[in-house]
Amino acid sequence: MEKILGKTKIDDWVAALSDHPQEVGRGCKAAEAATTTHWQVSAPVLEDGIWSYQSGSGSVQLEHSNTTQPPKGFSFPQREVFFSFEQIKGEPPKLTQKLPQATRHAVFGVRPCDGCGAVRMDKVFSDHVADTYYTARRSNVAYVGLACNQPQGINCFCLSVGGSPVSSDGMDVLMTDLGDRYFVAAVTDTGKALMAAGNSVFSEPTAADRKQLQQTHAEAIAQPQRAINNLDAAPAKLKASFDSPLWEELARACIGCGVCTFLCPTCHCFDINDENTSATPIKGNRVRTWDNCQFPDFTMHTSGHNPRESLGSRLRQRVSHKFQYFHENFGMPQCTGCGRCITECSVGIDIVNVVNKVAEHAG
Amino acid sequence: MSHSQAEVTQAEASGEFEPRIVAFLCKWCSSAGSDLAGVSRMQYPSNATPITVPCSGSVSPMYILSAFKKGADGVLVSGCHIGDCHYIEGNFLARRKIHLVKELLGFVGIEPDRFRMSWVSAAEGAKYSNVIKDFVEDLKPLGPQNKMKADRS
Amino acid sequence: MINIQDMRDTARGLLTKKEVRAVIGYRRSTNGMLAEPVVITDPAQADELIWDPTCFHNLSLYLVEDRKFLTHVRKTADAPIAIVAKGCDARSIVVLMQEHYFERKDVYIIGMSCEGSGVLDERKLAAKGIRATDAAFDGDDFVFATAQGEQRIAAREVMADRCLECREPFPKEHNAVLGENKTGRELNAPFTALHRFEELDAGARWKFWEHQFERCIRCFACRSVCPMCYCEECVVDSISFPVTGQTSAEEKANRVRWIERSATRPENMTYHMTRVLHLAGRCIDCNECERVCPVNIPLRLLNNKMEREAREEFGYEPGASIGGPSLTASFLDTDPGKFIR
Amino acid sequence: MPDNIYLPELARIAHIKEEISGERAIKTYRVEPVNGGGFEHNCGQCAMLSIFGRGEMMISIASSPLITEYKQFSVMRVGRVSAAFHELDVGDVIGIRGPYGNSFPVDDWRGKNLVFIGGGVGLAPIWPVITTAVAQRADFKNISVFYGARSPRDLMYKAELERLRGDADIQLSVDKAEEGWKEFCGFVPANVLDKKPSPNNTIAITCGPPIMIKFVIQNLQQLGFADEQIYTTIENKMKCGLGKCGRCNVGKDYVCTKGPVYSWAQLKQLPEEY
Amino acid sequence: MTKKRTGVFVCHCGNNIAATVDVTKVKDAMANEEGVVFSQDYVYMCSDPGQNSVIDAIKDNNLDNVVISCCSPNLHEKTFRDNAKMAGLNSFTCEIANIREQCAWVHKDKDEATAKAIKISRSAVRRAGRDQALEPIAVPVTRKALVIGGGIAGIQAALDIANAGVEVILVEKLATIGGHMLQLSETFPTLDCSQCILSPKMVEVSRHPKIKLMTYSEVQEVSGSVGNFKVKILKKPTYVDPELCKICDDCASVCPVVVPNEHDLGLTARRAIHIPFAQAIPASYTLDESACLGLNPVRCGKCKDACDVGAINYDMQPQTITEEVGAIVVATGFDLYAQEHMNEMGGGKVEDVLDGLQFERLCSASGATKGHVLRPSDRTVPKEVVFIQCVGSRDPAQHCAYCSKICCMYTAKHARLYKHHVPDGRAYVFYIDIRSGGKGYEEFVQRAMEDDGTIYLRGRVSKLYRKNGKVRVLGTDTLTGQNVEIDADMVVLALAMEPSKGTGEIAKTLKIGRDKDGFLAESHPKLKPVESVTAGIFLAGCAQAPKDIPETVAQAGAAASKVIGLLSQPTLSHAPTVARVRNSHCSGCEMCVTACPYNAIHLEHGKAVVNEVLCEGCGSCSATCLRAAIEVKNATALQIHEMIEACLA
Ligand SMILES: Cc1cc2nc3c(=O)[nH]c(=O)nc-3n(C[C@H](O)[C@H](O)[C@H](O)COP(=O)(O)OP(=O)(O)OC[C@H]3O[C@@H](n4cnc5c(N)ncnc54)[C@H](O)[C@@H]3O)c2cc1C
Ligand SMILES: Cc1cc2nc3c(=O)[nH]c(=O)nc-3n(C[C@H](O)[C@H](O)[C@H](O)COP(=O)(O)OP(=O)(O)OC[C@H]3O[C@@H](n4cnc5c(N)ncnc54)[C@H](O)[C@@H]3O)c2cc1C
Ligand code: SF4
Ligand code: SF4
Ligand code: SF4
Ligand code: SF4
Ligand code: SF4
Ligand code: SF4
Repeated sequence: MEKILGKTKIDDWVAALSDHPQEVGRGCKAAEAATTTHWQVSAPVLEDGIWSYQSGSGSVQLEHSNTTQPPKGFSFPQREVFFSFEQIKGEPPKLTQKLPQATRHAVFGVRPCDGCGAVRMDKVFSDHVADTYYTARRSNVAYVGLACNQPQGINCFCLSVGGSPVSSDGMDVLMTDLGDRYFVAAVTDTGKALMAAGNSVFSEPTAADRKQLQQTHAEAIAQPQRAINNLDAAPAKLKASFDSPLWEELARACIGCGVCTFLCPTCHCFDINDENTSATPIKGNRVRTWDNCQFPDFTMHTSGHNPRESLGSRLRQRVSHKFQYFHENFGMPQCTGCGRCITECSVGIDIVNVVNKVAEHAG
Repeated sequence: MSHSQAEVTQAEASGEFEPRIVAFLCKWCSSAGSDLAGVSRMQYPSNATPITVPCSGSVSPMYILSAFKKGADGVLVSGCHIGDCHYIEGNFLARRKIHLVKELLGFVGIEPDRFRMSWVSAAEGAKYSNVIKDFVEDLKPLGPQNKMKADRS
Repeated sequence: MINIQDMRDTARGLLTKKEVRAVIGYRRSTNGMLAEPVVITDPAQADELIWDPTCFHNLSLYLVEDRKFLTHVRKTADAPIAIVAKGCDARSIVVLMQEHYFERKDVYIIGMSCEGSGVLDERKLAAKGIRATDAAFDGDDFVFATAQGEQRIAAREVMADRCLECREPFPKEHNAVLGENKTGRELNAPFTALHRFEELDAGARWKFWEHQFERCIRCFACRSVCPMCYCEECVVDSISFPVTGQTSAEEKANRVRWIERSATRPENMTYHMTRVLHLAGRCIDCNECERVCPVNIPLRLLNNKMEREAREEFGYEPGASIGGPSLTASFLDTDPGKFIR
Repeated sequence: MPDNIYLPELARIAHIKEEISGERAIKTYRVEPVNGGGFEHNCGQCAMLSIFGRGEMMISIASSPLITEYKQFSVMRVGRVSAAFHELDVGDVIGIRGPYGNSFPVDDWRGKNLVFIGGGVGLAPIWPVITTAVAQRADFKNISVFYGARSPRDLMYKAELERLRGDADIQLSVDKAEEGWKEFCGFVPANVLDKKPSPNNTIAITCGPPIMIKFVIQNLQQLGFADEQIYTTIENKMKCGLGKCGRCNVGKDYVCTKGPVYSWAQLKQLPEEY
Repeated sequence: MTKKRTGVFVCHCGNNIAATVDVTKVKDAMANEEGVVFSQDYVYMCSDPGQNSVIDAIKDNNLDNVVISCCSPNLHEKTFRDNAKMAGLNSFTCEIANIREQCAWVHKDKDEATAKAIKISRSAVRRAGRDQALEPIAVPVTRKALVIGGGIAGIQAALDIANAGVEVILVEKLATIGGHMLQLSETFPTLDCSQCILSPKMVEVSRHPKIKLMTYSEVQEVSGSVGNFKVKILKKPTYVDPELCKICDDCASVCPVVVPNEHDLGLTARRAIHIPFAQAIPASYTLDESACLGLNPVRCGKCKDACDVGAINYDMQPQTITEEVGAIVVATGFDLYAQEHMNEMGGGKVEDVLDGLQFERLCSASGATKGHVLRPSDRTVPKEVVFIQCVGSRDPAQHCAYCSKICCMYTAKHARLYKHHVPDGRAYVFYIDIRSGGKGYEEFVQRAMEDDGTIYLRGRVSKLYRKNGKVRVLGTDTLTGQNVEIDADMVVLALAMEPSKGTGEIAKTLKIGRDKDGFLAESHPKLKPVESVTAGIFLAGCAQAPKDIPETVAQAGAAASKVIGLLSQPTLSHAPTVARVRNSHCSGCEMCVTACPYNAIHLEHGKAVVNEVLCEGCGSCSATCLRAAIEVKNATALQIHEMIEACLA
């Protein structure tokens, strides 16, 4: 399904989505309960000096540079309660599952790198066994993407990692800015349903529209970006460089803050902890929270032994995970080239530079 | 569970908001002062649960923050009068530290009346009972403290 | 005006003569125009060093890292380590020495005077819509290279707030110093933002902080970047903790959990309140914490609040003397006590 | 796999035995499902054990898959959850989810000699293999067990080992001699070198502290064992056990799904991140 | 969450607790707490059967720690800790939940009090669950005592201690010992001569081989703790060598300076160089530097010239002497509340209005008038004398809230002494009521009324002023309801007693508390009346509260026996609840070192190290350390954390 949406009409579409309960979802059980819920529309808003996804304003303006935080939190929130427990003295514990409340989110303005991020997250959370909580949320999230006519910042490099500024990977709908209007293309069935809900606000694309679309995409792809020199060789080069002293050198300035990973659209590491609310009877929740391979205790054994003790080994983990391990497991790099980890790193650790340097060094 | 019943009735019976106060009392003056209030049978509201610590100087700001985080509606730190500290100068150190805590709490917008420090000597049973009475009175209009209280649902 | 070459020469000289074992300084990053911290050990690398308005990092953090590393490998240093330090950075080195983190002889401070200006606030520049590829000092101006050519902007328009309020843009504690001493120049009154904020009533203040505390994602970048947050184990969180051969099962099992890992408002708030209380009298307003916060939490307001209390109520200036007692480990008979009933 | 991969089942502590006391105490627990649930496992697999309010930890299942009524775990008291475990009483209810990880290819080893080399609490992960092999004694040729600890007091499963003596060759050792100790004195790898098990048609299975494993492998190689004949397990910090939480990886492998059992031939291929 | 085995014992305290706290409910609630395996209530936990039940329950239930919910730990913590010990537990694993003073006695609503008692008990359970077994720390003892104040209290304490063979340093700030008793003429209830009974004791002090007497001296600094105090004593220069002084008075007779004599409360005068009174101990003159024209032959130098034996030395310097002692008795006595405070009584400005001590001096054979009662203004025999009681006492609104206890008695004494001196005179006593508890006291007062014909008027004096050479006293007789107006020749005010000047400073120096009236605070009003709040420091005499001589002497003896008992032990046990450093966390920042009031911490190899003998366990270090690297045992952050939780659950 491909349509044209006048820029002024975007709010009408949003209103239609918010008003019309839709039966969609990817066959998840929660979807049944969700039949009467409306779409909650989120879109980037500039507040406190940063772009972040926010919902409920009713008005969507897609003039953002990419958000500081990727949209991964919609399906993988920073905090997820698995279940609550209660144990009265002398009795067995009682567990109560806390499955996510099915709110359906239509996330507008998702950039192609983050769409690709969703693809990678889906892989992780469905590989081996499906993650109960991720699946439940993911089936209720739809991404309405926006192609990048221009790179979002000086650190974009999606082209280098097999993506494209106009990629529809991971999107349900992809919109392209054609000046006064958007070219809107459904990518999935959910996308079609989303567009169907807005039915009357769209118009049919003309041949000229299509031509402009093609031209816009072509121009977008032609925009210069930062470059990873040889992506295909990266896994092997990284593998060969595992013991390289270069890692420590490259990580010398790293402060181990983990901003790079918390903001990464594909970082998925987490911790599980019991948060107690009462000591007698013992009550609390088992909670999943984001964790971070750049934190020093991430892999520390109880004995104090730490397989990744140094900053270098942790930088190596992050970069190798993105460019080698993930590739070995899923046949694609995990990094989607959004450039956040470069832009937000307070000390200038630059993944593009790191991969290139390591590759260069490996010869 | 019988043990929580009593706590429930307290709030329910009056129907009024009953603030929950954690009172850190130094062992030598304020705890002794509250003992004296007891010996003198001075009546005061039961909202404050005392925790006896060696000295007001041993009250780490963490204790205060933690009490609020665990849902205290008010926190009291009480020690010996300046110059009377059993440990010579523990309360001087406390005064400085607690000043900072108090300022900070107010700064972020927590009602200043939720946190209190007092000097109550071993001889000031009446003062202790008044401190608690006043504190409870001041807290009542504020209602429950939810700003810092951990919500772990 | 500081001549970059002087700094490079100083560094080179120190390394050549083996007076220091390394120099911590700035070099150009691969991320646009920004500077990045670098540790050089080879005199030949001295030419990589730069000095420009993007040298905002407080490098004393790397003195801490260095000291941690040495402890970890159980080595003692054979020579001091040199560090490029602005006025604020030098104050943080003083605090570290005051807390015996290392001794004066362990560091060689190459002081850099901020002279008439200070460093850039990237966010202010971005707000002006300027995308620069290079930045340089020039008197009271910053000069940026952009795609549209050279852009000259009065430094005070894009300077970091803390620099605008800095009373000591000259590193008092130093071994060598570059640039003129222009101590005492204040472009703005100190605590400008703080004063403005304090005019709000408690309700408005709470609304503001409630929003901010809700936004924190607890990446702890603010803590990681702070040279004063050098604790082996942070009391409010166990993201890092010192498990050693002697750490008993008891100790591991009984670690107090003041906060949970969940980035919810009360947990975040407890973290931030603790952080700022722990930095009272120690924070020297390098504002690195606020700079690195990916979601722009205004941490400087909190820090400044404590700083002003320390200054006005206790007559205490953080980073003023290596020998003096720490703020919260000392007291005066005249400390305020009116708030006590 | 259950619907909710993170939701433990309830299990009751049926029996507790104190193996070793002191600072690094070890206790062995027999755990029975509470509601008739439970799961089957293979030798070498692990399970996530919960104490609600304290957290979860990954522990090897130390009982043979042939035993279906209960599962056995030996837990060393080292930290938050394990310390809480040591305070449990019989009848207390815990949480359990699993089984996780791969397993020893015991079926491939039928008709072969088995040499087990364990140190300290490292006997637990290989104990199911030992007991299974002994239970199916006829399927295997020589079975020998090298086991050592710091002192006689630090040896676990002492009585059980004695009972195996007829079926298996039991070689015990302690690091430091003590009065009355009649067996080998010295480190486990040295004991192996001393007794010289033959590599012919033999599989060596080792588990213990990393440093011990390192020397055991060196010594086995010296005795002529090929990389494919040596098996071990590795332990990395785990939170989910399901290949998602992202911390137990060794290179591309998440130990919780691809491990913990590796032949030395496989392990050599992986970067040293354990 | 601990799986230690805790036992809880909830006391009814007869009805003291049970009347307001539902004890059974508390017991049941505690039984539900994690870790509690035994919970019981009993009518009197501190009774023999109560204590036995604790011991038995510990043994029978294999308890690891116990919580007694009862009265203040000040009362029975020791009792129950001893019980725990008897049952084989470590005494430090026993905690007291104070549900009486801090709960039952201060609340009326049973539900509320019960809920609070539960919280208090629960938090004690949490604390106990994490208590470490601790053994007291043995500290060697310095067998020497310090007595501060040389009044009858100090003299008696010093003699008692010294007679037990323990060395004593007696420090007196004035030039002679003796205190106020030296100023009294005859003493109630027997009317024997004060100096006659005091002087022999003073001489004994000066001759006692075990007593080192330091007059004209003050304690400046005290550090250390029980068993091992270090004191710095400042000895002010008297400019006269007591060894050489012959008390010939040659110096004083040439001294040109005349100042009021404080010993006679200004009723007489003395010279700048003087002896406070003839039988002063030490028997030596003292040069009052503040009155002297200048310690310089150029300015005066007359006395030095006059002294044949060369006892006068203008170059004498103040000396600071450091002594180590194991125990201290504080006997710094009282002062009279100043007349200036009493505006309604003329504020000290009306002539012939005297305070009690001045009257003592008037009656004293060694006093201003050589024992003749003459009024100061015109040296005539007063025929009408009004004695006013409770001046400044029992007046919480304006003056002292407390009763000075002895004024009734000494006023009766004064009236009688007056009548003995001036049999035809008339003595009136204004009183609020008569407090004459004490052996033979009531009879003494009766005699004043009946035998000596003193006119007792019940009522207050509202005003007095000078009129026609007399003092007009306006008052009311509340028994008749009539206003009374007396034109008296002399008025004697029974002024309140207050702690002697400098008591505040000495309390600070010694780190001991004071009560609301400024008297030194005893550790417990009933059970530890001579102990101060600081271990090893004891109280005697009027420094603790107004009292008469027999009581003072008794208390001095009691303090002495405490000191002797303390110092007879080879070692003292120091509370083991001291700070402990977690090396892994300590960064060596020295903040704790600066904060510790006892200088108990130093750094070794970059880590803090606590001197356990000096550490008092105040926790200042732990609250100051940013890294939780130092904690006080059994008052750890984890314990407080869990207690907070318990209070809010
Ligand atoms: C495959 C495998 C098999 C194993 N088999 C055995 C075995 O058979 N027997 C055996 O004894 N051991 C075994 N282990 C080791 C065992 O898993 C660890 O000893 C155990 O996890 C220690 O848990 P703990 O809670 O006691 O330790 P801790 O280190 O105290 O804590 C463990 C976890 O609790 C959380 N935690 C603790 N404190 C905090 C805090 N303050 N804040 C937030 N989170 C906190 C952390 O997330 C931490 O990861 C095995 C390990 C693996 C990987
Ligand atoms: C008018 C009057 C009449 C009385 N009549 C009687 C009577 O008849 N019978 C009776 O039993 N009682 C009588 N008393 C009470 C009696 O005087 C007291 O009980 C007694 O004097 C108390 O002795 P003391 O040692 O405690 O104090 P004081 O006599 O006050 O002695 C304290 C001593 O300590 C010294 N001192 C103070 N501070 C310091 C310091 N910082 N360092 C060193 N030294 C210091 C003082 O100089 C003084 O020598 C009378 C009291 C008054 C006021
Ligand atoms: S690379 Fe940068 S953002 Fe990532 S942990 Fe290191 S310093 Fe932080
Ligand atoms: S304030 Fe900012 S830098 Fe600090 S933890 Fe929160 S999000 Fe991270
Ligand atoms: S916040 Fe406090 S405890 Fe945490 S690292 Fe900083 S100074 Fe240390
Ligand atoms: S708290 Fe922030 S401003 Fe203060 S010293 Fe640390 S990083 Fe710098
Ligand atoms: S304050 Fe804490 S970190 Fe600093 S020296 Fe003392 S114990 Fe160590
Ligand atoms: S508890 Fe700490 S501060 Fe207090 S006396 Fe002991 S060492 Fe000193």
